[in-house]
Amino acid sequence: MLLDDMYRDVILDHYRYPRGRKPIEKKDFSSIGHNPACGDDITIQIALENGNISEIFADCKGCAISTASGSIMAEYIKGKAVDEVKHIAQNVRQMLKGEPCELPDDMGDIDALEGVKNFPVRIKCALLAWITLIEGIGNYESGHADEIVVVSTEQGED
Amino acid sequence: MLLDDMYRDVILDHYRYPRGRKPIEKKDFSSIGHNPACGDDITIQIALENGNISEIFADCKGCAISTASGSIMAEYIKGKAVDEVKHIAQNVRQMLKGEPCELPDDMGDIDALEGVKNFPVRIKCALLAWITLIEGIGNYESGHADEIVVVSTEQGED
Amino acid sequence: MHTRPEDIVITSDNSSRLCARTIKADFPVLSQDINGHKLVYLDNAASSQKPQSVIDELSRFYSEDNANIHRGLHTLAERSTNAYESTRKRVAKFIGCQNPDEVILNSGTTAGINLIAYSWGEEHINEGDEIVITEMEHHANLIPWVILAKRKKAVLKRIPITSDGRLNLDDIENIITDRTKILALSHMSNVLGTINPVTEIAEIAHKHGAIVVADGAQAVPHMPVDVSTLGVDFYTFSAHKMLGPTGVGVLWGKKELLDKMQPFMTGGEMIREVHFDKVTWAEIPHRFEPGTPNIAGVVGFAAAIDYLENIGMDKIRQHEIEITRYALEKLSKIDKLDIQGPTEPDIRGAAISFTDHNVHPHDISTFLDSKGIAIRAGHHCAQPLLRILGKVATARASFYIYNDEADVDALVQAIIEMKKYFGV
Amino acid sequence: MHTRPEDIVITSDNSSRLCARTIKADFPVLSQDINGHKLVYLDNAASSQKPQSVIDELSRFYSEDNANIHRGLHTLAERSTNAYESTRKRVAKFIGCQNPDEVILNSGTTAGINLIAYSWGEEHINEGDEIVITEMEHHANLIPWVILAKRKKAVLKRIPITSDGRLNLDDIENIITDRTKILALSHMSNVLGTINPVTEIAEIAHKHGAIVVADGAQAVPHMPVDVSTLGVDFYTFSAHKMLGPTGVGVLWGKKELLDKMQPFMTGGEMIREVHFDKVTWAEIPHRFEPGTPNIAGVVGFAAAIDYLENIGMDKIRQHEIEITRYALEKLSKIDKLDIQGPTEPDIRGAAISFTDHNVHPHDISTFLDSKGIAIRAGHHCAQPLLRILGKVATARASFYIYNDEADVDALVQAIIEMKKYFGV
Ligand SMILES: Cc1ncc(COP(=O)(O)O)c(C=O)c1O
Ligand SMILES: Cc1ncc(COP(=O)(O)O)c(C=O)c1O
Repeated sequence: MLLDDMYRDVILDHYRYPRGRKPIEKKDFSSIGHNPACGDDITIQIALENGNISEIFADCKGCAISTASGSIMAEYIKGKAVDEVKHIAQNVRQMLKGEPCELPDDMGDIDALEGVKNFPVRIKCALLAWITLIEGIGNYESGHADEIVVVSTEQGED
Repeated sequence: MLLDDMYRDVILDHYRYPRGRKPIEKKDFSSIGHNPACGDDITIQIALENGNISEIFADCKGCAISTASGSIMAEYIKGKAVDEVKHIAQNVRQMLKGEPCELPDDMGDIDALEGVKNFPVRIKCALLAWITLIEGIGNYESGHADEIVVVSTEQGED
Repeated sequence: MHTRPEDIVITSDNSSRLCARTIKADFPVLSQDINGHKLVYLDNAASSQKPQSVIDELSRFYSEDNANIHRGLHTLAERSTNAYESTRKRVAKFIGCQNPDEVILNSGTTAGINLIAYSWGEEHINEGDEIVITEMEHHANLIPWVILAKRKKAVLKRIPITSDGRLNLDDIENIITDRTKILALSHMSNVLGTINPVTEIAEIAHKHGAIVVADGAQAVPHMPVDVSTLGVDFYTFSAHKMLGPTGVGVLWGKKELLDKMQPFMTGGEMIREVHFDKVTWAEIPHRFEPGTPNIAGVVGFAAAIDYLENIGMDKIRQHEIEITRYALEKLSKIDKLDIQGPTEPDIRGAAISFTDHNVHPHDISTFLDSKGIAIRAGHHCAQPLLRILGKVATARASFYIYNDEADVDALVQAIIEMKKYFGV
Repeated sequence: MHTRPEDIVITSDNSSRLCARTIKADFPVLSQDINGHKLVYLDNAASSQKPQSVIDELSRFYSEDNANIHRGLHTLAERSTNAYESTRKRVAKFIGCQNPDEVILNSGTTAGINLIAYSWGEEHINEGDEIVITEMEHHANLIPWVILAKRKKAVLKRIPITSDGRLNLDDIENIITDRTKILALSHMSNVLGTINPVTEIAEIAHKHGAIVVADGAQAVPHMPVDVSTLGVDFYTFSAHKMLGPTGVGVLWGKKELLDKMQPFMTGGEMIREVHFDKVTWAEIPHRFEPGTPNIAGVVGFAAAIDYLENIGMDKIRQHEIEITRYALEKLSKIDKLDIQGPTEPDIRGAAISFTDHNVHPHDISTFLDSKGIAIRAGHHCAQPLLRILGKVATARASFYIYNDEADVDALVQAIIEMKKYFGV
């Protein structure tokens, strides 16, 4: 087992210094994710400007992997168009689940999450932030932006 | 396994030509025994004269062992005092269950039942007639002679 | 792996036949003498024997991978979980089920039927509803329904049997009605051997909006079963009757139904979130698998399925048709011996119940055992059926992949000697 | 038999100590390397490993005696039945029970508690009645009562815990009242290690006419348990946590209570007489053992009890007190590490939950696994307790007979390295 393959330097750096932890003033939508098996929790708040993500708050309470995954997500999606972000999030999910996926050349730190695939029991941890984001965007798009979405990695993501 | 040790000639003889099958005119008490695990059934009817068993009808529907056991019983107890018979029946029960017992020197064909002890799963078969007799006498003694007693070798005799 | 492909050879004369003798060599229990005779094991409907590969897999698991499953993050826990979950997929494939989540692993057929009776039954059965069973059910697929009917003041109706032990469907349209909520029937009878036309009857039940529960305890071990085409809603069977370990069973159910069902037994591993005043359940199949399951047994079960699939279920069925034909032919020639169930091997399995006009089944069994032949005698957990047959007990010889014509010959020979022995 | 008496040697310096190293050699799984390190198995509260003697007994049974039990008249059926029933007697003796009929063999602790909740609970719990549990229950001894209370509109009350993880009995006379019908509590907590004063609390419950159900899943494997003096009415445990096979459990209950209880699951082997409209039940224990049980597992369980008794439960308890003392001492010296449960080894078992101020339990577990150390991380099927402790998860190291001080040292060393690795 290559521990360092999962806990890459990039991951540990995000874990120690998580991005996106500064509360934001106004939010356009938010969602809350929860993984009952681990007890991990994430709260995401997002502000938009012209269809782009202008500000993001991503507060993850959990293990190194879920924390780093939330931090990588916060860093990566800031400034990007909601449509694009949705597409990417869906593909990250597929990547983590070992399904076919298309990811942009410039993946930022996302590719550091790939090592998690070798630790099947930890994939859920990495998934949480991205699923919560997908659910949040979905709800925003269908006009339920102010509802809090509780997603669970147990539900269909097992 | 010594098959012949259980199916002794005496046993097979009683099985082929069971005694006590002639219906009796008047009965002083009767009882019916049933072994649900095997489906074996026995009906006993007894007529008394001066405290002695004057006539007995013992109709056993079952395997060779239960049939022979009923036949041996019918033959042996005829003419004996009820008290004595009760005592003997109790001791046959103990003998079959491998418990300490005292049996008369003159056991008639009863000792042929001893081989059954080596076939634990068949002990129930040999027991049925004797338990049914004990129950019948017990009920007669307590004044319930005309009630039909249904005993079961499953009940506490397992 | 003990079962090498070449172990399962085909005889030269007929490529569809198994070589029972070669198969026998894979089952250590069969190599022993009983009462001075080579063991002839004909009690397969009660429980089958296990090939070395299954025994070895149990030892291997306990010696290399053993740990509790799920939630464990260490290597052994991960290996155990993977082995357990991969058996689920293996079972799903074996019975033609596309979605392994529909496969609930439990302790046996009995547990599966009780689960349906409690969980589905409790919610859907009301006073006056009808539950339809057949006259040939094993107690496992009978008593849970008797109890449910009583608890709910529902009506228990039954499909009668013909004199040759098939279901009598003449009156079926009066038996299954719009009030029928459940039809529960065995796929193959453990007493009569009869293979019931499950698909045909299920269609009638579905037309009336009932659900259909099939007891596959005797069918899955002996013939190809495909739940995707069988037309039932729930299907149950036991590993121990199909070369697998004891204490393992399967309940297959349609996802649409399972998804809506409340759990039956509760405890660890089947929950999402637990509070003192409120519990939410995990998704299927976990919702129905509380507590630590029979992990090693489940893992060993996969080796049993491997063994069966290596031979091929079609071939097994063919083998049993042949041996049943041979046995029925030979047994029917014995004087004063009555045989129960259908006489045509293609509508029945290899469990053959018989009675002698004079010798009681228990004496038959004891005598045969003295010749090393293991059969079962009794009511076979089907008292109501035996009452209908007018018997308190029958003797039953039931055959499997390792039995051959020589075993039938030994049985027939011993029965003839037995008649002489008891001389009645 | 693999366990020779000389395997269980005593060290020269202290005759009350086990030689864990010699014992280790009896457990094949422990001789392997995990991720390049010798396996240190500290997940015993989840499931124990199995000695060679248990593995061999399973193989032997399947290779020599395997058949379905009860009602069988042939040699293998008789051998199986005897082996199965003699385990029942073995278990009875092991827990100080005089009458083996009070021992119900089932699939595990979870099955036992559900049986009581359904069978006894269904009949005796009414609206407004009270069911008392504790805050430290495993989901297995919690959810069945939550559900029962909900179904019956009964009130679920709980005994709180102190800050060091013991039961707080200050208010007990207000918690257990004349309305209390059931008190259900764990004998030993799987999270805190706490050994609860079962006898003392049971006495209070009995005074109020309640029955007492104790969950012995963590106690029986680790200390002498005598149900004849413990003062409870029902007691449950699992074989897999005490060197035995998976899929086997025990429910002990007082005959007076069991005799009057209706069966829970129904099917074969638990009946006296079956009609389509009426069923009468077999005597205990068979009434509560429907269908084909985990025969081989039960037989293997006897070998596990032999192994434990060869060592002696008193000695095992003593060994675990020593190792717990050592582990608590060493772990408590580690900076920023919180340990749950009582600090005195004599009122607790060897399951030690801990959390690091910075590293999440899942990361602790993954890291330790990379050093060959198997611990568990998560909510340990005790979510309500963890919520009370203010944790979403803990790491848990749990020790058994084959663990020694060297294993503690390895754990401590690895935790120190872990802190460096995550550098938070
Ligand atoms: C205290 C306690 N109770 C009950 C259980 C449930 O046991 P099982 O999963 O064997 O049914 C466990 C183990 O997981 C336990 O630790
Ligand atoms: C037709 C049928 N149904 C159900 C069962 C019960 O199976 P188990 O005892 O494995 O639960 C059996 C076997 O005994 C059977 O033959």
